[in-house]
Parts: sequence; C-alpha cells; structure tokens
Amino acid sequence: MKLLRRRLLASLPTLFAVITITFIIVRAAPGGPFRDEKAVPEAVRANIEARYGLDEPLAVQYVKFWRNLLTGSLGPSFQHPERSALGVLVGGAVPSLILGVAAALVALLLGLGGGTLAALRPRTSPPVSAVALIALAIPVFVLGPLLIRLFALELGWLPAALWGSPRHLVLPALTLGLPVGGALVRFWRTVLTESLDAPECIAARARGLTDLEVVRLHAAPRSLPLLLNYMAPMIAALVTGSVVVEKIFAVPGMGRYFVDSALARDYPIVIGATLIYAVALLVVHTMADLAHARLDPRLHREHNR
Amino acid sequence: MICSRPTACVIAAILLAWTAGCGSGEEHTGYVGRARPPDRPLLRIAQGGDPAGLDPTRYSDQPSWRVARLLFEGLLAFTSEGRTTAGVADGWSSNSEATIFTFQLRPEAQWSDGRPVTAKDFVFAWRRVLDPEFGAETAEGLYIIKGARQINSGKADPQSLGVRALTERVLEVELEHPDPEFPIRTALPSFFPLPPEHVAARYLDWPGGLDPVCNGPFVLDRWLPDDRLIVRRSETYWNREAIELESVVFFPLADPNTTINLYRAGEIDWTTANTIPMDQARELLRRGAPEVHVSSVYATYYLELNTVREPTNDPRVRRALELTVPRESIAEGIYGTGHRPSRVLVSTDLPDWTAPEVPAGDSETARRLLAEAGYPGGDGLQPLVYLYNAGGPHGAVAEFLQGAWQQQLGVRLKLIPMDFASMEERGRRGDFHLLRSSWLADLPAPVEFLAVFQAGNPNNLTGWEDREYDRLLEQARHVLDPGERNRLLRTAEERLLNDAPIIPILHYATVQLIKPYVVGLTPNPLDVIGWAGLRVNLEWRPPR
Amino acid sequence: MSPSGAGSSGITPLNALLLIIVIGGAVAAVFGPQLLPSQLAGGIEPLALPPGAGHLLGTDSLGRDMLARLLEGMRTTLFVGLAATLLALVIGTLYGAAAGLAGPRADETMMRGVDVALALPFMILVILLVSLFGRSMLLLFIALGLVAWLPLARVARAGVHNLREEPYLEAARMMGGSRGYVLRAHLFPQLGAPLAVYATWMLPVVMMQEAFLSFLGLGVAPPRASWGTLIADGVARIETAPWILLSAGGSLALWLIALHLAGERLARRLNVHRTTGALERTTAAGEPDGGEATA
Amino acid sequence: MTAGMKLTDVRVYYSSSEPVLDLPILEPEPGKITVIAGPTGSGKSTLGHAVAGLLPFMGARAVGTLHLGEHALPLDSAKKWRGICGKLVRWIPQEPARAFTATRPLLGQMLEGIDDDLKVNEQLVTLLEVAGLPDPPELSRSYPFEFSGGMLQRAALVSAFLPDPMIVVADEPTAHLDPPRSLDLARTVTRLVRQASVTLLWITHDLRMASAVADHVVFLSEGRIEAEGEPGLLLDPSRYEPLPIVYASARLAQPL
Repeated sequence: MKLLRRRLLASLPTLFAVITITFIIVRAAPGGPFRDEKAVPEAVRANIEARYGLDEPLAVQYVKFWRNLLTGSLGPSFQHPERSALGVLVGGAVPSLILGVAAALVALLLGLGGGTLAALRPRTSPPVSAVALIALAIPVFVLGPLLIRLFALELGWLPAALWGSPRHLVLPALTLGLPVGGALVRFWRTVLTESLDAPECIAARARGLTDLEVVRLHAAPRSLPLLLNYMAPMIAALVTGSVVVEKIFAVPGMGRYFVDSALARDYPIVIGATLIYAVALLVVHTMADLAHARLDPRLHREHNR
Repeated sequence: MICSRPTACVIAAILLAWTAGCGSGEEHTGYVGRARPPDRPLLRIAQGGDPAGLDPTRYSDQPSWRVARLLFEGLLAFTSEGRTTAGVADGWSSNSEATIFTFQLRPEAQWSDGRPVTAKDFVFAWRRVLDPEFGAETAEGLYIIKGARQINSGKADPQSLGVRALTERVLEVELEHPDPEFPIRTALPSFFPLPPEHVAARYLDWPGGLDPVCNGPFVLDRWLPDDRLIVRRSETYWNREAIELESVVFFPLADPNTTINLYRAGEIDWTTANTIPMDQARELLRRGAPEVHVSSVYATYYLELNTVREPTNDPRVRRALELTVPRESIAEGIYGTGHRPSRVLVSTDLPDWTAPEVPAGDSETARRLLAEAGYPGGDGLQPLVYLYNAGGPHGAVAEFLQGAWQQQLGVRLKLIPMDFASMEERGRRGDFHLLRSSWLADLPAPVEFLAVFQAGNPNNLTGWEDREYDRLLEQARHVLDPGERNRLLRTAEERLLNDAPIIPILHYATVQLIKPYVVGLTPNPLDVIGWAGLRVNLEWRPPR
Repeated sequence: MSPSGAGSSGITPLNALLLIIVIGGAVAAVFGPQLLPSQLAGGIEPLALPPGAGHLLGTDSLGRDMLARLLEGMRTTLFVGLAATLLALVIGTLYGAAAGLAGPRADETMMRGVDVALALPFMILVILLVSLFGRSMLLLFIALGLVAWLPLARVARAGVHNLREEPYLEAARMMGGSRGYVLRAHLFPQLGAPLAVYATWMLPVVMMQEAFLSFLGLGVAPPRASWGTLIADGVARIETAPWILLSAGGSLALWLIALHLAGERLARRLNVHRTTGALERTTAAGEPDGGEATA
Repeated sequence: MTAGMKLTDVRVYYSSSEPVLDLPILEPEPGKITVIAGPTGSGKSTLGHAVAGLLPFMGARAVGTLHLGEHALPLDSAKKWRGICGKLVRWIPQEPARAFTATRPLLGQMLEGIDDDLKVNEQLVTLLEVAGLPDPPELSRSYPFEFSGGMLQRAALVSAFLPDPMIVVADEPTAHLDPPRSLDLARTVTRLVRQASVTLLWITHDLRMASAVADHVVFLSEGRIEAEGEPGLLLDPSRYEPLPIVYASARLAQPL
C-alpha cells in the first residue's frame, strides 16, 4: 500500500536522528563503561577498551556502529559481555510488549468504557471523573506499592511481583494502565460529549437508535480520528511508565534496565533500547494512520483511485 | 454534582485500606510474612541483580561470584562460616619463603562432562585471565603470580607465567613476593579452573549463552535473564553426597521493597546482603525478629579528601573535619543495622587485628585546628565540593554532614550527587574537595585495605602519597610472621590516619532475612556460602 | 451543555474551594519556606518522627520537619513545572504561529517535523539526559519543557488557522500592518485563552514527570527537595514512616485534582474545546479530520 | 396512516428560568401539513425537538406531554419514547445533509432503527423514485460524501417517511438552500406527504415557502402561539396586528 510505503520512508530520517542523537548523548556523557567500585590498573583498562574498540576515535566507532547495525548486530552488551546486546534487548522486549499491550487494554477498556458512560449519563460523570482524576493524580510508583500492599500482601489474591503466568500480569498491567485509563476517560468523555451534540448524532437519535447504537454507529466513528491521534501520546506514556513498573514488579522487560544501562554506560544497550522505543512509537503512529485511512472511506477511496 | 464528595470518599477508602494493613499480624507471630517451606529441597535467593555472566574468572560483581561459587570450585573452597577448606586441592605446601606453592589435586574431582579436573585446567584458566586480548577486569587479582603483570601488559609471553602443571594432579605456583596466605586467594572465583577443550572453542565469550561445563556442586539448569537463574545438583561433583539441595533459584530484584514483599509472600527464602529496605530491616531488628541476621563485613565507608587543592591540602583542615563527623548518628540513625562508627580504615573485625590509636580531640580541638589553618569559624572558606554517587543512603549522609559541619565548624558543603561513572571521572580529574568512597576486602587481610593508598593505586583519588607508608607496606609483604607483619601494617595505618587524606566513617554490616526452615546458612563477613550441609527442613511448621 | 454544567461557571462553593487549593498551595509554596527552616541544622538526630505536637506532619528520615520540607518541595516542583510550561508555551506558540502564518508548503513541512518529533521517545531521552549529565534544576526544566512544547505548537497553529479566516485580520493586513504587528495586536491576544487553558492541562503532566524522574533518582539534587523526591522518599519508607508518603503524595494528588478541575472550568468559561484545534492533525493523506460530509 | 396528535401543557427551559417554549395546547390536523413559523428564537425548533422526542438529548428541562393515538409521552423521558421515536415519529434536521456520518454507507444509515425489511423495501423503491434518488444497491455502496448536498437532503427526507410514520417533523429543511432548490424540495415533500398520508410539521421562517406548502399555519413568537390559521394569513398583514413585525423580521432573514 502506497501510504504504508510513504510512512516507512518518512520514518527513516526519524530513526537516523534517534540513533545519532542517542549516540552523541551517551558518548558525550562523562565516564565510561567497565568502571566498577574498584578501579583497575591502567593495563587492565587498556585491554578492555581495546577489546571493545573503545580506544578508537569516536567517528570511527560511529561508522563501525552503523556497519554493525546494518548487519543486524549491536555488539555485545557491556554489562553482560557473554550476551549480544540485541539478544538482551529482544529478550526484554517480549515481556515489555506483553505488559504494554495488557496495560493498553486496561487503559482502553476503562477509558472508553468510563468515558462513554460519563458522556451518555451526565449523572455518572462526577463520580467517574473523580475516579479518573485520582488515577491520574497518583504516580505509578505510588499506585504500584499500594496495589501490592492490598491485593498481594493483605488479601493474598495475586503475586506481589515476578513474571511467568497471567496472574503475574494483573497487578503490573493495572498499575501501568490505570493512570493512562484515567486520562483517557477524561479525554473520551469530552470528545464523545461533543460528538453526541453533532447533527448526525441528533439525527440518529431521532431515528430511534439507542444510546449505545448512537455511540457505536455515529459518535464513535466521528471521534475516531481524535482517538487515533491520542494513541501515540498514550503509548508514549505507557512506555515511560513501564520503566518504573517493571522495576517494582520485577518484570524481566527492557524498561527495567534502561536507567541502569545508562548509568553503567552500556552504550549498545542504551542506543538499542532507544531505537526499539522509537520503532515501537513509529509503528503505533503508522498503525494509527493506516487504521484511519482504512476506517475513513474518504481517504481509502482516494488512495485506490 | 460536586466532584469533591466522591473524590473524598475514594481517597478515604484507599487510605483506609492502606492504614488498615499497617503492622498486620506479624508482631504476634514473630515471623516476617508467610513461613512455609517449599514442597521440595529448593532454596530461593534474592540478589540485587543478574550475574554479569557465567564465566567465573571474568567478572567481579557479587551476583556473578555467588553463582560462580555454585557452579565452579577452586583449589580451596569456603565453609559456610567463611573459613577456607579443601576444594579441588586436597593438599598444599610451600617453600620456606612462601614464594612457591605446590597443590595436589584430588583424583575424584571432575567436570560435569565426566573428565577429571587437572592441573592444566588451572594453568589454562589463569593464562586466559591475564591474556591482554581477553581483557578481563579481574586480571589484577592474579598479579601476585610471577610474571603476571608483564603478561597482562602485553610485554611478556603468556607461557612465562609462574604456573606449571608438574603432573596431571600437581600444580606449582611461583609468586612475585612472599605471601603465606596465598592458598586462601585461590578460593576467589578469578582463580577458578576452566575446561580448556570447551573454552578454547569460544575463547573470548565462553560460555556465550550455552550451559557451561563446570566442576562445582551445581550445574546450570536454565537462565532466564532478568527473571531467574536456576541451578540443579551436580551428578559429578566430588562431594555430591554432602549436597542436600536439589536446586537453587536466584531472583534478580532491583527494588528492595519488591524483595521484602516477595519474602513476606513466601516466595523467597533468603534475601542476600542488603537487598531489603534499610528502614524495615531496622524495624525488624528492633522487634527482635529471629529471621533477621546481621553480620559484619570487611568493608569501610570513608570520604576521600583532595590533598592537592585548597583548603583540604592543609592537614589541619582535614583533621578538623575528621574530628567533627557525627559518626554515631550516621551509623545508627541513617544506617543502623549493625553498622559501627569508626575512625580507622582497616575493618576492626579482621581476625588477629588491633586497630591503631587515632589522635583524640573534640569539636573544640577541631575549631582550633581550623582557626590555625587560617579559617576561624569557617571564615574565608568557600563551600567545599562534596561528590557522591546518588542512590542508597549516600545522599542522607551527605546532607547530614552538611548540617553538622555547618553548625560545628562553620564549614559549608556544596553537595553534588552524580552517577558512579561521572563521579569517578571527576574524582580522577581532582575536581572536588570531598568524595564519598568505600572499600570492600575480598580477603580477611589488613593489606587489602591499606594497599589502596600505596603509590600508583588507581583507587586512591586523594593525591596523597607517602614514601614511608609505601615502604612499610612493601616490607610487611616480605614478613612471614603474622604478628610482625601486623605491627608494620598498623604503623602504616597510623601514618595514614594522622595525615587524614581520608575520613573513615563506619564499618559496614550486612543484614539478611533467612526463613526459619533454612538450616546451615550462616551469614559471614566474606559473604560466602558453604553448600555442603545446607538444607531446607521440609517438615518445618511454625510452632503453635 | 448539560443542564447541570450550565450554572457552574460562576462562583460556586466548589469553584471557590478549587481556587483556594490551587492558589493557596502556590502561595504556601512561595512564602512557606521563608517561615519554616527546611534545611538540616546540626544536633538533630536522623529519625523519622510521626506527626505530633512539635511537628505537625512529623519529620522526614533525617529528622527534618515534614511540613517545612513539603513547602520547599512544592516550591521546587512548582518552579520547575511553571518554568518548563512557560518554556513550552514560548517555543510552542512561536513555532506553531510561524507554521500557521507561513505558506502551505512550509506549514506542512513544519508540522510534519512536529509529527516526527512526537514519534521520538522523548521521555526516554530525558531520562537519558538527566541520568548522564547529572541532576540540576536547570537541566530538568529545560528537558521537560522541550518535551512539552510539541502539542502546544499544534494548538497555536490551529488557533492561527482559525483566526486567519477572520475578516478583521485581513483588514489589518490590508491596512498595511506588518506581519509582526498583526501577530502582536491580534493573534497573540486571541491565542491567550486556549493557551492558558492548555497550560493548566500541561502543568500537571510536567509535574508528574518531575515526580517520575525523582523516583528514578533523577530529580533535583539534595539538600533541595521536590514534591517528587519527597514522594519517592515516602514510597521507600512506606512501611515504617507512612506519614511521609501520606503528606507528600496526598498533597500532590489534591493539588493536581484541584488544578485539573480548575482548568476544566476555565476551559468551559473561555469556551475552549479540548478537541478542536488542540489535537487536530493533518492525516497522512493530508485531509483535515472531521471535515464536511458534502463532496 | 393518520391518527390524532396533541401537545399539552408544554414548558421547556434551558439555562434561564424563562421558558423558551410555553404551549398550553397544540393539535395539528392529522394527515395535513402544518407549518410552524416564527422568527429566530421563537422556540419553533424546540417545538420540533419536543414532538420528535429529542428534548432529553438537548440538555433541556421540560414538562408536558405528547398524546399520540393511545400513547401519552412525557417530553422529558427518553425511556417512554422507545418504540415511538424513529417509528411513529420521524424528524428531518435543519441541515439534512449533515444527518449522516461520513464514514458509513448511506443506505444503512437511512434505514437505521427500522426492522421491518420486506415492507420497507417496497416502499423504499417507490420513495426513492419520487425523490429522484439512485436505487438501493447503489446507495448501499456509496458513502455520503459521494453525493451532492441536495441529494443528501432528499435522502434524509426519504428516510423520514420510512416505514410508515404517523408524524414527520421537518426542521427548516430548506434553510440552507437557494430558492429554486427550496421549491424543488418542497414539491418533493408535498408529494411524499400525499403518498404516505402522514401528519407533517414543517418548521420554517420562510413565509413564502410556508404559504406555498401549508394546509395550516401556527405562528410562534417568544415561545408562545401568536396566531394560527389559514396559509393566507401569512401573506396578509392587515388581518392580524403583530404580523407585520414578524413578517418584517422574516424578510430581513431571507430577502425574497
């Protein structure tokens, strides 16, 4: 599809920029990798730097980095030298993706459900908004411990942390999804309320459609472009939140060691992780655009012609 | 319609749910959370992170060492009390100068592929650690072996290393200088043997994601990075009869609150050194919970002072600062899980070691010294730049010192939290007045601490150098009598503390939680585990 | 336009309460630290005390009065938040207005640039920047501001686009007003309302981001406190000193909720719709969203 | 199908305490076209909403009842209207062209809320013919944006006469059209009314149009009935006192 190709082409400069900016930022940072609490003699450090090519001029390293990248390699991770950085990242990306999707579902379910309810039944709007506001105003790193305290330690219904089964997914997904869901409630309520006042929705009412039919057939399609636009910041919020949530719940994802890798100057991991985040966000953007094009026949037909 | 009423209700409900939970039941049972053994002989361990890798000789982080000691065994091994015992070697001897050591390897020691462990395996592993091309960060640990430093600098042939396999089962080691304690060193993972025929194939990155062939009490079952690492009992370990645990699971948990939550939920049996929140550990200690174990550790928290830059180049300023550190408040108030305030560098827990006298004085003395240096009441002093690596209680210590020195001496501090790499770089440039530091000894020997301030040691950022100090240390290395050696070292430490390029603050301690059904696990200063005899009492139930 | 919402733009008790919380919090943050010393004096034991007679909100883990710490933390966070929001407003407005006034081609390019930038994992870069280059308030608010201006550029551009249709602008231009004059005299005053509303939406976001960075250990450097560092401290001591989290987290939540609601009312009053303009984006095919149904 | 309809004791309020509509009683003649005329703000659109059962969705407070055959429908309840709204009563909005969502095929939207497929099908073909619109298969493939405004307006009209409503309310359907098109539309409507024999309430401020189509005229001003009577009433200023003023305002709104 032409649109897809165009989006992909357009995203290449973005990726190039992300990689280059990240490369510059991490390499401009003071200090280097392989510095432990105990300093090692000069000879030992020289050996390490030679081994990882860190003794070469920065420009050469940059070129080599690109050459590696184009052959699908990021080199070894500095913190885990026996493993390739790409392997580390892919291993971490899978749980992160699962958690992210689960949290997005939580957010969408609560956000769209709550928003629709509040828009259709103005009387429910204050309590729904109140809950949404609270979800918004509690930082994830406070919400997480509170949920653990209640559901894992007091009630014993769910595991306090760790990974491996659907039950382990519940609390982290809630922690990550609730604040985003809260924001979505408020957004969707506003959007839908405006849409419901639109002429086509009033007309649909007059045709005798029920509340939900009006939303499903008219108000929601009308609001869809706005919702799709909202997805990108939403996903960005999830990605950022996962950095903390994965740590609190010991999820073996990539958000968890992003900060640690930066502190340890694990260059391949930091650049690779940033790259993966950028790709993920671009994919969401592109998917949103494609979905929009598909769902809106005006764009759809234009492209087929 | 007003939003604030339901809002208030929900907030109240959340707070209620939360406060209702505070201090639940634990006070009565005496146990920390759920105390119920697993259904099979299994030990679940929380540590702060994943091992860097599985090659025992290559890394120096505590998680790597802990795993390495499960999978591999050196010439000597440790008991659970932290004493050395026979490992792969069942006998050793040295010449009278303690410069040449001969180890006899036990015939029943074998690799997990069934091949016996031979002297050649050690020679291979040690040469590899020192190989410049391999670039191991642990190489310095082997510098005591003759020729090691030259080889590691690429100036000598690896074959020239002072290690020889006299026969399959006899290993001879020649040292740079006498060290009667050398056999203890061989219990450190950087001295462990490797199976050459497997390692040679992936020389730089062994085991590179594969299950390593190993010679320790356990073999790798599976490693799910960032999730868990599982080992199971080895079928080939020479002392396998003494190993009672079927498997051991390591959980890498970065967040101390997560660790204690999982311990409370009964999913962790042992939280290794300092992996739980300090405030909760303190609270549990106060309550006298029997699951809390405090152990000293051969480590010291100290500040490095810049002896090159004004005004800390003046020993009187340094002594004034040293005299007014509120050590008790820091050790007990900020730390407070067995940490002991201290004015000396070498851990006072070391066996057969007596700390030197440190010049006495109070805050009056300190003010006088400061005035003599030309800064009465802190007049004329710019704020001193204090670098520390953010994280843990280092910020709290810095803030506390800031308040104390301001009040007692009129000395102001400019606190600069940094990440470790940046701090090290800035420290190396000498762009600071005070810098937070600490030292952990791998072996119970005073020289492990004192060598840091010998000329040329990269860990000394103070710029302080003293010929006499270096001479005393060098002399002590050649003395075989322990009493005489310690006397020389004590004199050296006294010189160091008198000149005060550093301000020792406290000796560390570790705090760990061990479930009541775990038998034979004794926290010790070297933070090592003796796996023989360690078991989980599956029948254990809380007494009524 | 619900019946219940119709009357709520006046001074109702709730609105008054919201104003008191929002403004009172800000005033307390600005003037409170002068009245209560929040820094450590010597001779205090590092001990977290529960709320009591001497300390209304208890003390923090180093024995400092929690109320004083809280007021100072609020000041820091509000300063960082406002500075970042202001920075975002300035950059966003100028960029957006420039795009809106430029020709269609430049406009398209400039907004595509915003799209691209929005696709960058910006918060991740902020984490990276702060963790690599140390913790300073300046870096913090610049980094946060640089993230926040992007959506504002869209608001500003949409505003300009709407205004461009207005006849009086055309008239002003016909009468020989320079582009700068037109901007100053007509556009910026008109953009004031939506941007003010947007600022009230942005401030909480920026403040949450500050808190987030603090939890990662990337917030302001001690001895300075911020709302975020206090909450992070409270979370770490949630079991042994819950009052730290209660007062820091509770006050932040209360203030943010009040700000949200106040912003909502302001929006209603100024008749700014969240969905119009703000989130409008030219789609991939270049069609404006939700256009006329007629062909 | 013709049956009696009657509005009683209607008062509708928006934000202010003054009712925007205050009708003790209104009873249009069944099977005829009743024009509701009046200047902007006279409450005539609100009257349309009231009859169409839309008041609950407009954020209004309302009292009053619509009597429809044996049904008595309170104006402030959406629930009681279920099965009436869209079935017995249908409504044509001010801008019929905007009555449809752009992203779904037109025919589906025209038939929304109608379940009686077979009967409708027959009727639909006839009505589409009368209105000069394409056949159903074509309509089911096409999206609203592919039609002209006039066609969409007629589509909205057709939809309003399906399947067999008692009452159709047309809220200024010609407001956005030029005079020739208005007449065109008016003719279509008249034809549809005769075809389906429904009661039509035609809300407009275009007096000339009103006089052309009306069987009966109700004149609203400030929410109250000012005058009522024959269509001729509209064009004869001498017969009723306040009319010239209203007429003048109507003139201003749409110069003929």
